[in-house]
Amino acid sequence: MKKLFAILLALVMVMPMAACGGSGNGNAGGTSNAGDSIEEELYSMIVFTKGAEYFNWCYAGMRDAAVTIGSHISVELQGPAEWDASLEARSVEQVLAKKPNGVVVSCADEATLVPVINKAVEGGTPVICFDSDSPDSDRLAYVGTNNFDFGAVAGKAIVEAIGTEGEVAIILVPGAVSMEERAQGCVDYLAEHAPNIKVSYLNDEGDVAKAEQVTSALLQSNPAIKAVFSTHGYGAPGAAAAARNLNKTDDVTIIGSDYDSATIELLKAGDVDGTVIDDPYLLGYQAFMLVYAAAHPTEVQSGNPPFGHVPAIIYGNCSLLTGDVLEDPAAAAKYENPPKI
Amino acid sequence: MSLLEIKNISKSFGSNKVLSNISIFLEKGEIHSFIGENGAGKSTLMKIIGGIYQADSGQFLINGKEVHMQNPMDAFREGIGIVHQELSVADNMTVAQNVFVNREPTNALGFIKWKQLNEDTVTEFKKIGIDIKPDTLVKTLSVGMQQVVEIVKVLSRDVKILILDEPTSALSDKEISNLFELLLKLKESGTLVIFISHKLKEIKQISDRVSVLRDGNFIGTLEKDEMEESTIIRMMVGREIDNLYPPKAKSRDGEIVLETRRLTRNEKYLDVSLKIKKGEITGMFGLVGSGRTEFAYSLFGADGVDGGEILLNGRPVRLKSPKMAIRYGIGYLSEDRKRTGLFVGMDVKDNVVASSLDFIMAKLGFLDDKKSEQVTEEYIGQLEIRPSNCSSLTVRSLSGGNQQKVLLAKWLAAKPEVLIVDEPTRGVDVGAKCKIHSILRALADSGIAIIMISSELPEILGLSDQVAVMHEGRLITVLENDGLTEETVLAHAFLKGGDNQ
Amino acid sequence: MQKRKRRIPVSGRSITLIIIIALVFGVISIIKGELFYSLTNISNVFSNLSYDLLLACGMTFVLILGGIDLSVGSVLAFVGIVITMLLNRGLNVALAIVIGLAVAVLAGAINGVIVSKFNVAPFVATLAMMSSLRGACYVLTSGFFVVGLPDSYVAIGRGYTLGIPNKIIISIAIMIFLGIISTRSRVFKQMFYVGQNADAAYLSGISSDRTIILGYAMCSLLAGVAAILMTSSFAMGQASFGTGFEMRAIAAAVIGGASMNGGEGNFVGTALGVILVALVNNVFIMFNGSPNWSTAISGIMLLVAVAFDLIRTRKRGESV
Amino acid sequence: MKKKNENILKVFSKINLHYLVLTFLIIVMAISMSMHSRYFLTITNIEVMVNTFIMEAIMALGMTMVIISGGTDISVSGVLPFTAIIFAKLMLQNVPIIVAMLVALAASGVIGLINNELRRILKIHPMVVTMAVQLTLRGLNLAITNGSVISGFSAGFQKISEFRLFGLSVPILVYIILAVVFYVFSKNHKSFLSVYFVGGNKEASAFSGMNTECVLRWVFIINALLAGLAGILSTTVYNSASYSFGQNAEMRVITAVAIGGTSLTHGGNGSIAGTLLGTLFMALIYNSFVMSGISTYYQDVFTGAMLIIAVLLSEGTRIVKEKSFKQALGDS
Repeated sequence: MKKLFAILLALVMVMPMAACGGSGNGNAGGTSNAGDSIEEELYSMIVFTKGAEYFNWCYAGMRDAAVTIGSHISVELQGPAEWDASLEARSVEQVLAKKPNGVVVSCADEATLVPVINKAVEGGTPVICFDSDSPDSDRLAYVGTNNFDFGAVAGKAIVEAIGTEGEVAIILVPGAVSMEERAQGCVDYLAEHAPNIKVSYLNDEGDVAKAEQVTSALLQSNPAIKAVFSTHGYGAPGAAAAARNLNKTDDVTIIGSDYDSATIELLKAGDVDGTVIDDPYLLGYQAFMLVYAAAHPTEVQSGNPPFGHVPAIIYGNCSLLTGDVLEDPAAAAKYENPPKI
Repeated sequence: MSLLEIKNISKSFGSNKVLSNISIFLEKGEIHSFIGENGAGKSTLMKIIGGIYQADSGQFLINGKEVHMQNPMDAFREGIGIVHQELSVADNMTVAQNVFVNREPTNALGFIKWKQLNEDTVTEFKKIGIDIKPDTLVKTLSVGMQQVVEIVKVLSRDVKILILDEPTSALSDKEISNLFELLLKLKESGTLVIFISHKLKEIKQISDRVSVLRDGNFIGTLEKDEMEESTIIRMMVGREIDNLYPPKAKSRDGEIVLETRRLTRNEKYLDVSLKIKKGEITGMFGLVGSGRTEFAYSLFGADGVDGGEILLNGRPVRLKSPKMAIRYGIGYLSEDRKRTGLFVGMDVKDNVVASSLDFIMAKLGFLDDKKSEQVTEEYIGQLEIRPSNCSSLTVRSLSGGNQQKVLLAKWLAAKPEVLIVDEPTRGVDVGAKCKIHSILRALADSGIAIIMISSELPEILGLSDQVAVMHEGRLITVLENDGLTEETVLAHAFLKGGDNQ
Repeated sequence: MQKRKRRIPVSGRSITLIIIIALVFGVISIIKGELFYSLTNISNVFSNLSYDLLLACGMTFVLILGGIDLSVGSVLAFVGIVITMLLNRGLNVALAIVIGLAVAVLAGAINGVIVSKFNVAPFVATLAMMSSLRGACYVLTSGFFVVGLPDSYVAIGRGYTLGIPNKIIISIAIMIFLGIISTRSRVFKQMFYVGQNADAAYLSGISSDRTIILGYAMCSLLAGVAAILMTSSFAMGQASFGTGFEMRAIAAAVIGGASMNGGEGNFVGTALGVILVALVNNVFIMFNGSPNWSTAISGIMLLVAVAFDLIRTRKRGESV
Repeated sequence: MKKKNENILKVFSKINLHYLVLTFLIIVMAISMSMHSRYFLTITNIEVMVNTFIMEAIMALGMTMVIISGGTDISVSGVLPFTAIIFAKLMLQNVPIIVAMLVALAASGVIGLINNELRRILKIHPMVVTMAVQLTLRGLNLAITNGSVISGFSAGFQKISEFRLFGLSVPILVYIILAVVFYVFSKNHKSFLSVYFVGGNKEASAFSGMNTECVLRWVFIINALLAGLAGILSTTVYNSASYSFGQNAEMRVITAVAIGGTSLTHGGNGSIAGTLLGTLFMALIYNSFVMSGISTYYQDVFTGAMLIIAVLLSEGTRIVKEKSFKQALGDS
């Protein structure tokens, strides 16, 4: 019996702490300035696979953008750890209940979030999509990279590396729109500039170990594979490991996607030959600026009243990051010091 | 025309034949006992009558017309009720729910009428003179009481044919006598009662006729006046067993190995002071709930003590766990072999060495396979465990008697100084029983002190050198067993102890 | 069910597996030839399955005890994070590894205590541990990779000894160790008793609680070793490492003949189970199977293996 | 002395400490949250809170039944998307919605049946079987959708997600009905009682003339049907169907059930009432973390801790109710 009551007591203590510990979390300048004339504003970023380094960069951009507006702005990062569109839709719904002044969201798939996004916009909360779009929804704007171009960059890099002959493996997680677009972009480019190159696909379930497993199996069974293009961040390290096991690091060109501390190291080591990058930090930054603009209408005639005017689509450009770029410490510095969040 | 006619029933599991064309007539309003060694096929026959197994060949006639029973439900419809040897109550449910399982009083939509359910339950228990709260969880009842619930469950469907498969093994004498009164009532009202037990005394006491099975064959039926224990046993075993019990201890002056001083466990037993001598068998008689098993648990370190002390060879010891007790040379053969004794899924060898792993150890915590092999073979031989090549068979595949022997072997292998045996022959057939008795005596002669807990008075009297009588958590008295009679013991148990139930 | 006992426990299930594996291997070798049975490919398959192998063997301990451990994947990730973070802060490699393994053992011990002392369902207890540790990983790293590890550490996973990948050597070493344990060790034997009938074990003087705690600790320890191999060979720690590994481990162990009811299971079988799954995955890719289906493999394999075994035992009239 | 003990037991079997504490916790959380955020106790948030855990809530009802019957079913997270996809595909073929629903449900029912038959024939633990089925289904879902999300239903279909009765959305209405039905049945209906019996002592139930296999079959089928229903509802709510739906749902569901005090070790112990509380508790936790803006990273840690504490609590009550191991041995 005593034990039970002890537990009970512990709980009573835990709960309020958990509930109140939150205040000010993810806050730009500290909201604790009570009596401040400017009223608090909250902007939420919602992502799938929360915790992915890519989204951390995005969030960092958003946060810093918020700081430039002022200390009365607080921002937060929400979303499921799983790649589950329905779960993400729920997160959006929950966030909306907090009546945020604006929401920026990267959609796990283009359809599932439509209802909730529309609901938000009807309810007067501006919604901006970033990274992964939901074109059929009423979202005000999309900031992101054209994933087809993204893939094309990879394709270009591959052709430069291996010429117009040989085979290429593309690592992706089936169903992940952004990845499939990137893959398609790459395939299209190859079809145009190197029609003889044959392409095969690998599913690594977004897991590094699995990526190593499948890539090495393929490289082994099919020596004709000259290049591997991973359409997401975790693929490259796996593929690099695979090539290393078969000591094919020099014979196989590995092109990754996005940058994270691991990929950077591999680039410098030469295990990965290049990675296609956009600028997640900038995406986050711009997404916030857009949603803020949408939340604060000006005299300017707006394309989508009652919200402030925002352009429908902004494409960030994407480029190839290679090891030799990182020779220059100044350039490397940006990538090597991920933002603390 | 007899109520139930069994016509050349045969049944075999896989290769081995369990019943070979059995034919018996069972009359209305009689108490008909079945007896036979374990594996003789009694339980199988009953399960077939109860519709749980189907016979390979042969037929049943009830009042002359043939009946086919594919499952228990069919049997119930024919008015056959069976109380199983192993408890078949769901202990997570209430008494009422258990009694009326699967035929709860419901309305048209299948919703249960709780009020009626509970009332009916109370009335059913009233019939056998027990009043009980219908909404108590069965798991909070004693095993004996659970058995009663089981019986009431069957009686509550008005049965024409009532089968009781060793109903008394878990009951206290009081509960047993209640049960017997009830059976006689039922008999009067024309019910056919089929009664299975290993206790010859009981069988003689209540049955009108007794049929004997051996190795799946029907040996014969005895009328009341022909029921001589010797005759029955001969028919069962197929040979004479002239002397049921081994001789008593040769010398009574071994030194005291184990002594308890005012040992107390709250709500279990109180102020038990007992001296156990080398080379003797101390019988511990008491009803279920008299605190004897609980006392044994404390001696074995499986349960703590709240007062008093235990002295081993004169030195006081604190036994914190069975592990420790075994180190000190105390063994405890538990009463419920399936639940707390054996590892039925593992082979005989593993079971035999279970509590003596330390002894058969080579260096560095590694086990010596050869040695455990030897040990096992040794005891298989000594205890005549059958089949004799069973060392690598799973215990599950052995008969009850042999399982019990394996359990005994486990404790012999541990080389105890003091061996506590709790109901060593429960549910064991006469042949195995004798064997176990003589082994116990042999052990005692080899200088081991044995405490034998049993609720079978004949066994106690037949085997033990001194008899400790426990009642309601108190040690009533310790009697020297020379020419001790059941009456004296019972007198102590009830009169001195005071029967305040 | 009667089973003969040998010095090295090779259950009937193992025989089934060996047959299947042999079949698969033979057929593919004929079709794919050199590509498949070349040393590089084999050594590849093996070095890639080392993680699964370790986790599955750990799981075997727990299954024998009649339990289950859902937390192995999270333990792997957490230990990986702990070690890499320590190294990243410039701690001595050996020390970091020791601390990491200690953390692993601790996690397992906690599981064991909750299961044995407070008799909480293993599924629930380890489920709680699973989500707690996974959460902790993200709390520690907020999702960023942990990199900047000393080469001496990286060498553990990437290096070769006598031309054999360290991963393989380490896994083999551990397998041998487990092999010895499983034939002769007293403690290991006791795990079977406890798994079979905890009450009887207790009354036979076996301290069930300690055995259980030990079993869970072993399970986590092996997960910790896997963590070292993984983080070192990828030269990074990551919060999402080992997601979903627990299911793969359980599947492999069960394919290998472990039973959820406890008291059954052996490492030979488990290892064979892991190998079989890895082999099939490998084959699957060699024939460019649709990536969509690769997830389904272990599920189907599990059913097939169990069914196959059932048929075999039925034939021998062993069952029931 | 015994008498007193009996009385204590009596009291405990009457009032359930575990539920009391759980309710108490829920209240404490609710209060501290409403103090923390002014949006917490708004109608919208309450609705959101329910919506965000509604699918798990529905599945939890079935899962409770399965666990009481002494099994577990972790295939639900495969069945949910599977059914959603079938339903969606049919809708795109302009199959009348009712037909589509029935077909999809039937499909899920079949999966349930398969679960049970595999369990029965292969004689292996339900957990293993359902795990295999889950893995297989996840692959299947991927294969039949090629990983792409299915959407673009008729405008009429979208009406369903907007439909409100007393301001309650379809899933909530469905859940309320199911919850009531399950509660009433679990308390008073013969059928559910037999589930408790099978969970408590399978052999005994069989001896009592109960068709245990039949009971188990329906338990698994109904559970799968509920998962399927959740899948269909998801499709209506999100107006799309994707293989990604319902990831790790089984863990969330089982967590809710376990927090509700249904024992995974001892079949036959547990109740729908407990599960309702457990579900509410989980919904509250998820909502609280978003509301309070605490990094959801802590959510997993917290949920884990809560799970253990809750289960310790229920085991605690269970033991007080029964007696500890040694006593239990002692009285035999």
